[in-house]
Amino acid sequence: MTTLIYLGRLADVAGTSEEQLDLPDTIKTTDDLRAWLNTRFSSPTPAFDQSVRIALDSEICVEPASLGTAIEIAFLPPVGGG
Amino acid sequence: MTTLIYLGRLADVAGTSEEQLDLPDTIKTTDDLRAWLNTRFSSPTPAFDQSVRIALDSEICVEPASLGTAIEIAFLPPVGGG
Amino acid sequence: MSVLITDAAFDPAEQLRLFTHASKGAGAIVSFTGLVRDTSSTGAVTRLHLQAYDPMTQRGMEDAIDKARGRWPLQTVSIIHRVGDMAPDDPIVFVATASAHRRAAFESADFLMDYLKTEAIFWKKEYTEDSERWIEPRPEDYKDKNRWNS
Amino acid sequence: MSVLITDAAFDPAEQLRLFTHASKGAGAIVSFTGLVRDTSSTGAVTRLHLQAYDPMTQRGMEDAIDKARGRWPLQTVSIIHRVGDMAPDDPIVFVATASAHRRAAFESADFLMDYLKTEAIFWKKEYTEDSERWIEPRPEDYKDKNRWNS
Repeated sequence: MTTLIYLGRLADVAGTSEEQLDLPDTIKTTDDLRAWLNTRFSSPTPAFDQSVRIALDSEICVEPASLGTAIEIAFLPPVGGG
Repeated sequence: MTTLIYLGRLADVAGTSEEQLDLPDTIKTTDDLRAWLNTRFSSPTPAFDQSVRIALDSEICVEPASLGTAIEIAFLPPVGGG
Repeated sequence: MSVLITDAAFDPAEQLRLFTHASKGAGAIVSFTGLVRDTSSTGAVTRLHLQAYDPMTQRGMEDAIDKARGRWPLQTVSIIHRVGDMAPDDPIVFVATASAHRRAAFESADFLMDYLKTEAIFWKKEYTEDSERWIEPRPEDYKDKNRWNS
Repeated sequence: MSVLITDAAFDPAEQLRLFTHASKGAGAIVSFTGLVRDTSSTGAVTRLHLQAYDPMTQRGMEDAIDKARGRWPLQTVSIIHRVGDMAPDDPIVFVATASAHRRAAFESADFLMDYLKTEAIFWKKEYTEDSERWIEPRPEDYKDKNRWNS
């Protein structure tokens, strides 16, 4: 089981801020995952584009990366506080 | 009668922070006044040098200036607060 | 050094009091307070929602403080950042820096705010009477941030 | 806009509370607090004496605020400056600026502090256990001030 976390505006795209699921065996890299999610949550422009960073178990990964044994995968659109 | 105000370290030089006196008739300009005070309050290096600005009735004057009818003449060594 | 991410309202004046007390002997203290704006391009703001993603958000802010301490001689640094729902004029962020040197206190507070605006891991959603939108950093924010790269 | 020269102690946190209250809608508030240092080149400081020359001191500070307002869009500005005798860690100066823009608030507070350090009409005498000396601005203070000439 993998937990996917949809942060910021991506929660609106996914319809939830978090989901737990078994990823298909064919999804092995961050590129696979982006393509799969862009199909699942289709929108006029792909939501999981390169402006969205991916964190594997709370570490931003340098892409393309293997998903390895990550149990929590988070999708971070452009950030900014203050 | 003219009031002379000695600010900052000049009060130590003059031995007072303020005095009232009739200036000699020969003292007509800021240059005259500086020379006269350097003689009155003699010290190894002249205390009323060009680092000291002169305010006539609370306005810094552009020197050399006539003392005119000023009733309060203040001597301001280099300033700085904060 | 302290970093606090909180969903409770805080009072910048009280925070400055605590910070000043903790910075005895510093000489120079700078504080920045960011407040929720009451208007946006689409009308009067009714609510601002801030989301963090811990532990990454906390860790990122701690790293930024480490960077600031590497560049400037700082005695004390504090950052408080709200998350959750806020109303116009509520404090969102408070940054305070203390140093023996006035320029170090000013520049490090400025640096930390540029970090917070462009790299800190938060997402903001602004609500007006009849709209809601996610806000991302403005081009000026990235430009401000890049001043520190040299 | 307010300028206060006072021989009474003041509390920077309380001043920030009042200032924030008076700056509703501003978005960004910067404060600077300067405190009496506890050590000097000649030993432990026991006392700092500050002298002003009114009305020139007050007028000079008001002019500096006018200049700041000419350069940056400021909603509110406040300067409080102590005169008389102070002990180490006592607040000497408090500057606060409020703006819709973070950079305006930072830069104007920085600008006003550079003015206060080099042009504001004050004289400072520092006392240690066995010495006293008048302090004048350092070369760095004039250099900081000249940043704003361009």
